[in-house]
Amino acid sequence: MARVVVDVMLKPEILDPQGQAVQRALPRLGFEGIADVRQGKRFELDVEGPVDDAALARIHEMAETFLANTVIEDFVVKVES
Amino acid sequence: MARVVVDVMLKPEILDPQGQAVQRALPRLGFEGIADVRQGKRFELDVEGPVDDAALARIHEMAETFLANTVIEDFVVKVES
Amino acid sequence: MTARIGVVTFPGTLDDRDALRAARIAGAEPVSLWHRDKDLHQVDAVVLAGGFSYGDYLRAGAISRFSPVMETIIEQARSGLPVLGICNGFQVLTEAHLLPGAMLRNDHLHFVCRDQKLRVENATTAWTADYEAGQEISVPLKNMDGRYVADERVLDELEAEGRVAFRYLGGNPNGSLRDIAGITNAAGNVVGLMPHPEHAVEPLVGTGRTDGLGFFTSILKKLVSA
Amino acid sequence: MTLDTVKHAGGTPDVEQPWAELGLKQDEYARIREILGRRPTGAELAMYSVMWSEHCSYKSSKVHLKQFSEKKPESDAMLVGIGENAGVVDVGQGYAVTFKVESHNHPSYIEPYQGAATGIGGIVRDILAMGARPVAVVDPLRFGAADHPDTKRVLPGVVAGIGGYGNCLGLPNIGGEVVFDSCYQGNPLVNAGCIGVMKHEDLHLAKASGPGNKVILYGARTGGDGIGGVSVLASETFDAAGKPTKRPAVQVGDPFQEKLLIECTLEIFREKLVAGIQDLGGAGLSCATSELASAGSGGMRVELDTVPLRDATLSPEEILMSESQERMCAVVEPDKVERFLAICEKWDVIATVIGEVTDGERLEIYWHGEQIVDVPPRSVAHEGPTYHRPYARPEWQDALQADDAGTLPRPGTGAELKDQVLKLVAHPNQASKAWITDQYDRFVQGNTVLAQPEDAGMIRIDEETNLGVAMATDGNGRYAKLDPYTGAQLALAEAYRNVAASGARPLAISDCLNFGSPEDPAVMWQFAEVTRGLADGCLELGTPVTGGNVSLYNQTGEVAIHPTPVVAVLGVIDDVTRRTPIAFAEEGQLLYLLGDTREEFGGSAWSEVVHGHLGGLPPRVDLAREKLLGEILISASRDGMIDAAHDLSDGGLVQAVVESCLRGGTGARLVVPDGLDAFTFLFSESAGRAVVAVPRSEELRFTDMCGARGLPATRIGVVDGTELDVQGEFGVSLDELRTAHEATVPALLA
Ligand SMILES: Nc1ncnc2c1ncn2[C@@H]1O[C@H](COP(=O)(O)OP(=O)(O)O)[C@@H](O)[C@H]1O
Ligand SMILES: [Mg+2]
Repeated sequence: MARVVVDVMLKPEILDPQGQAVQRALPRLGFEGIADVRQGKRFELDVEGPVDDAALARIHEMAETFLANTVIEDFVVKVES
Repeated sequence: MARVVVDVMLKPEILDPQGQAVQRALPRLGFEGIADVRQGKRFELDVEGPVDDAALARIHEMAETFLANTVIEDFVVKVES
Repeated sequence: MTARIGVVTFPGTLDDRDALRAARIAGAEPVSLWHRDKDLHQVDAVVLAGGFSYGDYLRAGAISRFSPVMETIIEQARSGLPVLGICNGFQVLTEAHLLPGAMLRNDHLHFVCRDQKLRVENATTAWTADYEAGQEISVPLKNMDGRYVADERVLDELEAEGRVAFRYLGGNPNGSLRDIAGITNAAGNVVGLMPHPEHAVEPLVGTGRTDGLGFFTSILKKLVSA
Repeated sequence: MTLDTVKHAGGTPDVEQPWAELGLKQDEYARIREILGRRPTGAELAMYSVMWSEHCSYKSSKVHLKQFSEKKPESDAMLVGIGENAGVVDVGQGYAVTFKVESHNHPSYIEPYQGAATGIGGIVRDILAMGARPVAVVDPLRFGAADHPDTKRVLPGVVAGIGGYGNCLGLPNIGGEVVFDSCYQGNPLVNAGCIGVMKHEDLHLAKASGPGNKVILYGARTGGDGIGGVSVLASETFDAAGKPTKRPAVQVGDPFQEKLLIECTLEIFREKLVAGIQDLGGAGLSCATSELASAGSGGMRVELDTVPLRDATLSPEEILMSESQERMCAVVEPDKVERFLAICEKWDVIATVIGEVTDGERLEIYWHGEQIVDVPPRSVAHEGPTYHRPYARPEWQDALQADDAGTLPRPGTGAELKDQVLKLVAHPNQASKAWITDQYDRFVQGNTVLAQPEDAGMIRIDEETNLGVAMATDGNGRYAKLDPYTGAQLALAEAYRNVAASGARPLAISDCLNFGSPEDPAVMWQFAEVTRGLADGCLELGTPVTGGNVSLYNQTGEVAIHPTPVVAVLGVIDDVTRRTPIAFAEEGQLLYLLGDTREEFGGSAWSEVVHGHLGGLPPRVDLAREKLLGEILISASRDGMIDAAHDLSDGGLVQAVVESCLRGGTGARLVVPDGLDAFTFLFSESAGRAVVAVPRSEELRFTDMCGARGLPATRIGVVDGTELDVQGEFGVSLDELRTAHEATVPALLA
C-alpha cells in the first residue's frame, strides 16, 4: 500500500512554546548549537489504490480542511517512496 | 543555517489513539480509501555550523535520549536539502 | 413561558450535565442534543459545552466541528440562533469559523485549573446582557488548549468592533493574545469563551461563587421577552 | 509452528516449556501439570503464569491480608467486602459508594506519562465494573529527592499523565499526596484511587452464571500492549536496563475511548442488560475470563478468533495476555444481546460476542476451531500458590529507633524559630502543591464541594438532599520505617482525622501497600507489621477495609523503599452545606488546639528539614482519642460551632496554622500554652490533634462540649491581622510565608 505523508507546522509567526521548551532544554542536556526548534505534526496515511493526481488532490483537500487549521498552520503533502 | 528534521512516530505495535480518531473521522468527511493513519511529531531543528557526521551523531543521540521515548517511539533523522 | 436551551453532547463532552443544570437553575428548560442528530428539537438557544470531544485528538474541536448536529447549528447560527461555546465549545466554534481565530496549546504547556478573574468587556451580546460593561467576575478556568490567537488585523478588528467580550484579569493564564478570554460574532448571538460560567452557578460547589449565572439569565430574558 | 492444542499437549508430555522465563517456579509448574493431568498448552501456561504472578495472585501477601477479614469490625455499612473488584459501602438514602486505591509504580518509572495515565484508567474501570458511576479520583504520589534530575523527568510526566487521562474522562481530582524522599529514587510510587456512586439496586458483580448467556468483549481492540507486563513489570525486581521484550511492555492509554466506555456501560446498567461484568486490567482476557467463570457457575467457552485485534500477527497466547487498555467483558442474557450491541454502537464502542457460559465446569478456549485451553477456572483465578515467606525484624531496627530525634539541637531563640518555620513550610514536602494540582480539573461534574488543598476532598452525590462523600489519603513512609506497626496506624489515623476535619463521618478504608522485595525477610517483616497494625487499627476505629492493592518489589538492588502504606478513608456527610474548610477567614475568631501535645519528633518533618535526620520512634497512636476527636469535629461542624478546622500532621501545629492562614488570607496571633515550650508547641507531631477556628459566639458551647466529652481543648490564639505572630517569639508576614510556601515547587519543576 502506498504511503502519503502530511507534515503540519505552525506558521512561522505563531508562537511555538513546545518547540521553545525543547530548545531551552537542550543546552541543559549538553546539546549545543541548535539555534531554533519548531515542533509540528506528521501524519502517515496508508492509501488504498493508486496515488495518482486525483488521489493527491483529495489528500490535499483533506489536509487543508481537516488535518491542518490554516488559520495557524501550514502543511506539506509528500508521497513516500 | 542548515535544517535537520527529526520525525518521531509511535512504534507500529503501540496504540495510536490520535491517528485512529483521525482515520475514523475521514469517511464521515467524505474521504474514502485511507486504510490507516498514524500521527507523530515532527521537529525542525536549525543547526548552527556544519551538519557533518559529528553533528548528526549528536542529533541522533538527542533524538534517542530526549525527543523520542524509545520505549514507545521510533525516530528518523533527516537533513533537509 | 420559558425558553428551551439545548446542550450538545459530542463523544467526549464532559460539562454537558453541568450546562444543563445551569440552564435549569436559571429557569430555562434544558434539552439534551446528540451529536449525530441534525434536529435541534425546537431549542431557542444552544450551548456547546466543555470537555474533550473526540479526545481533543488532532486539534481541540476539530473533529466535532464536522458532526451532523453542527451542520444545523452552523447554518442556524448564521441566521441568528444564539450559541454559546464554552471551552471545548469555543474551540469548536473557531474550528467551524463561526468565530475568528484559533485555539492553541497553553503557552506554559500544562493543563491549568484555577479560579479566574475576568472583565466583561461587552455586555450587549445575547449571553452577557445581564452584566455591566466593565464588570469583574470570577469563574473557573480549566483547559489545555486555551491560547487564543488570530492575526493582528483580525485582533484589531475585534477590538474596534467591541467584539472582545471577555478579558483575563490578574494574569494571563494561557498566553492568549491581548488577554482575550472570549469573543463574540458581529451580530452578538454567537459567543465563545474559555472559562466555565456553568461551573459558577451555585454557592455550594466549585469556587463557591455564582458569577456565571448571568450568562444563562441573560439569554433567558432575551428569549422570553422576544 | 504447530498450534499447541490440548490434544497435542496430551500427546507430547516431554516438550520443554518456558515456565521459568514466564516467572513460574518449578513447583508451580509441577502443580499446573498435576491440576491438568498433563502438561499445559502454551496458552494455558501463559494464563497460569500471569494469573499466578505476585501482582495477580497476591501469593506473598495474602496470608497477611487475611487479617483484614478476620479482624473486620462490625459495620452496617459494608455491602460488598474484600474480593470483588472494589468494596461497596452503604452511605444512606439508598446510595452506595465503591472506592479503591491501586498502584501503577513500575510502569510510571519507565514511561511516566503513559504509566500514570493507564493507572487512572485501570482504577476507573474497576469502579465502573461494580455498577457505579465514577465521580472523583485521587492520586497519592511519591518521588525521589526533589532536586534529583530524574525526578524532573518522572514527576512532570506522571502529573501530566494523571491530568491528561483524568481530565479527559471528566473526573474531578479531589486529593492525593506528593512526597519526596531519596528512598523512592528509581522506584516512584504512583497510586491512584477512584470513588464511584450507585443506587443499591445497581450493584453488579463479576461473575458469569446462567448457561447460554453470552460473553461480550467491548471497548478497544486488542493489541500487543503490555504483554509480559504483568509478570515482568509488576512482579520482578526491576533492573534498570529493562528487559527487552518482543512486544511493548508499556500500555498506551486512550482516555477518549475510556470516556465512551464509561457512558456506554452506564447506559447498559441503566437498562439492566448485564448479568455479570468485569474490567480488563492486568492479565487481560486471561484474568477476565477465568475470574468471571470462577466466580460464576464455572463453565465458559470462548472463541478467541472473534476478539477484534489491532495487530493481526498476535498469537493466541498473546491475545490472552494482552493488557490493551479500555476494554470490558460482560455476561449478557441472549435476548438482551441485541440491545447491548445497539448501545455500544451508539457510543462508537466496538463490541463482540466472544463466547458463552456453559453448564460445564471448565474454561475452554478455542482458536481456529481447535481447543487450546481446557482448565478448571478456579485453579487459575482463585487457587493460585500461597507463600509463607520468612520474615524477621531487621537487625538495624533497634539502632534506628535508638537514634532519638529528641536529642537533636533545637532552636534557641525566636529568630531561629522563625527561620526554621520558613524552612519547614518551604521544604518540598511541606510546600504548596498547587503547581501540580492546578493541572488537575477539580470542578468538572459540578459537584465538588471541597478539593485540594483542603483536608479531604468532598463530592455532593445528591443535589436534592445534599448528601455527600469525602475522602482523604495518607501514608508516612518515615514513620513506617521507624515502626511499621505504628506507622500503618498513623497513616490510618491521619486519613481518618482529615475526613473528620472536613465534617464527614469516616466509614471504611481502602489501602495501597507499597513495599520492597518480599524475598527479603526484613521487608516481609515490615509488611507483616503494617498489615497487623492496619487490621488492628481498623478494628478499633470501626472502619472496615473494603479492598486495596499490594505493590511489592519496589526496590533497586538491595535498597528497598520505606515501607509505605497509603490509606484512603471514605466518609459520608448528610448535608454538604455543613462541611468545614481549612481556611481561617474571619478575623476575631478564636483558635483552639484539640488534643495533647508531647515532645514527639521521631520521623518528623522538622527532623528531616532542619537536620536531615530519620531516627527514634514515631508519634504514639491513641485510636480511642482519634475517634473522640473525630466525633467532636463532626458534631461541631454539624451544629455550626466551628468555621474552620485543620488536622495536625507532618510539620505539626505551625504547618497547619500557616496553611489555614494562607488559604483564608488572614493572619493569626498565637500564644504558647502553659506547660509547653514554643518549639514543642510549634513543631511536635503528636497525633490525635486538630486546630479549629471558633466564632466567639460559639466559644462556650464548643468548650463545654469538649469538656463534657473529655477532649483537651486549649485556646491558643486568635485570627487576626496580616502576619503570623507567636507571642514573645517572632512575627512573620503572610507575604513572606506565602512566598516561602508557594515558590518551591514551581522553582524545582517549572
Ligand atoms: N497529587 C495530588 N493530587 C491531588 N491533591 C493533592 C496531591 N498532593 C497533595 N494534594 C492535596 O494537597 C493538600 C495538602 O496535602 P497534604 O499536605 O498531603 O495534606 P495532609 O497533610 O492534610 O494529608 C490536600 O488537600 C491534598 O489532597
Ligand atoms: Mg490534612
